[in-house]
Amino acid sequence: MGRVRIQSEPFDPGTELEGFGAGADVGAVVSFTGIVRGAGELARMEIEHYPGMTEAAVGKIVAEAEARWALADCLVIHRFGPMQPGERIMMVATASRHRAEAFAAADFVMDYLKSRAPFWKKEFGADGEAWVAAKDADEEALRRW
Amino acid sequence: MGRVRIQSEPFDPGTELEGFGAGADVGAVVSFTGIVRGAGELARMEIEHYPGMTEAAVGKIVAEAEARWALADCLVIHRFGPMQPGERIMMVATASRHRAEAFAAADFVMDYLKSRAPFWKKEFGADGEAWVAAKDADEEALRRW
Amino acid sequence: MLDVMYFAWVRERIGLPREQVDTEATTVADLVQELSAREQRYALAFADLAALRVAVDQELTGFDAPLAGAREVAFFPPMTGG
Amino acid sequence: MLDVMYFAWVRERIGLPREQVDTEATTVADLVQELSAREQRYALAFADLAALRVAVDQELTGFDAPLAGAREVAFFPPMTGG
Repeated sequence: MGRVRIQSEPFDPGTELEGFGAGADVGAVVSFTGIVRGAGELARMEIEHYPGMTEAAVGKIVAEAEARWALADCLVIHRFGPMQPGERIMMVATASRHRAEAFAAADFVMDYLKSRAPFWKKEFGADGEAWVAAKDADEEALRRW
Repeated sequence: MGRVRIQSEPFDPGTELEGFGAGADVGAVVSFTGIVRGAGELARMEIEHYPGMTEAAVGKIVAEAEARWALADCLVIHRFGPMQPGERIMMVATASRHRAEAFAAADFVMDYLKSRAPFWKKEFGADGEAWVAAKDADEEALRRW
Repeated sequence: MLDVMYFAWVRERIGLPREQVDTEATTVADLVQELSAREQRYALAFADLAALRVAVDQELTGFDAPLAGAREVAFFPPMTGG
Repeated sequence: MLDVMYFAWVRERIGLPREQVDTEATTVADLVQELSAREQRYALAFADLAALRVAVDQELTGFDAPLAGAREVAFFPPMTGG
């Protein structure tokens, strides 16, 4: 059921949400979109990933969400490559009969994408370049589930 | 900052999300869309509201969300009048620097819309018509905040 | 003169969405009693106050709320938005 | 023959994204030791294992994981997706 797209191309959340969950008796659609911050400071961000493992790891996260909550649909799009501040990095969308399920599943997928999907962000600014460090809080967030 | 639209006309979440939060240094956009369920059983739903109070009550909920979380934008669209199963009832969108804030604010606004905004749903089915009863759980959900 | 409004099944039971009421009631509870004494459709609509909510001048409040200076009172069941 | 891959700053420190390694190492830890003994750039990249993550055949695992039958081992810092 769930769908995963790992791509370098930009995407449009509006287009992706068109008809999302339609057909199933869906009462709730939640979407999250992650955007590159740092306008004015950041020249660009580059996201590296592990082709093959990325698709498998994200697919597993989506399958786990579908096992935990009754979802009519679940979509993850995650980009890699260079991006400017203001550009969309990724999105998660979930469709369910009820609000609580759609919210929880989207939140769960995001928590796992943060520290269990093989992506690495590098920032390029006026002061040079630096890999974004993982936060302890991101690892701790997984204990919620 | 926050925007509220109470209308009978359908709306398109994709269009509403276009450029949502752009300009501010936003890292996270969350949207929730509520849809009429009951395809096959429900002929239609009708939503009654209290013009004037509705706008004020929803505006207060949005203002409260903006006081609690650092939001770059917050939008609520809620329809009234007759609707078919599959049609969108309402949407909430929040934009923030960080994911947790955008999620929490959208969840908060939804909880308050459920039992503090003067809307009443009536369902028309094969067996006749009935007002949708408020759930105790909806009232209890407010204690989370 | 008070603008009194009814919504959802309260409106259906009483049979009208709003009316002007000439009243000396000092609280919402007094107004409810006055209306209930009028006709059975009011008495039926107000039979179980726990199933009702009230707004005075578009602000949710309790049945003990004073009516001094109020222009608009609305009765309705618990809300079902979202 | 093992396909060994490096990502993010591990790749930058070692200076290449992947290589074929002819090894008899039986665990990831053995492989790390073997590579670290080769050249300083490896020793530097593997200096602090707590700052590294490892995947064997595209599955996250620990440094004590066996390499029997493995075709691909990848080293990288904690992930920063989302």
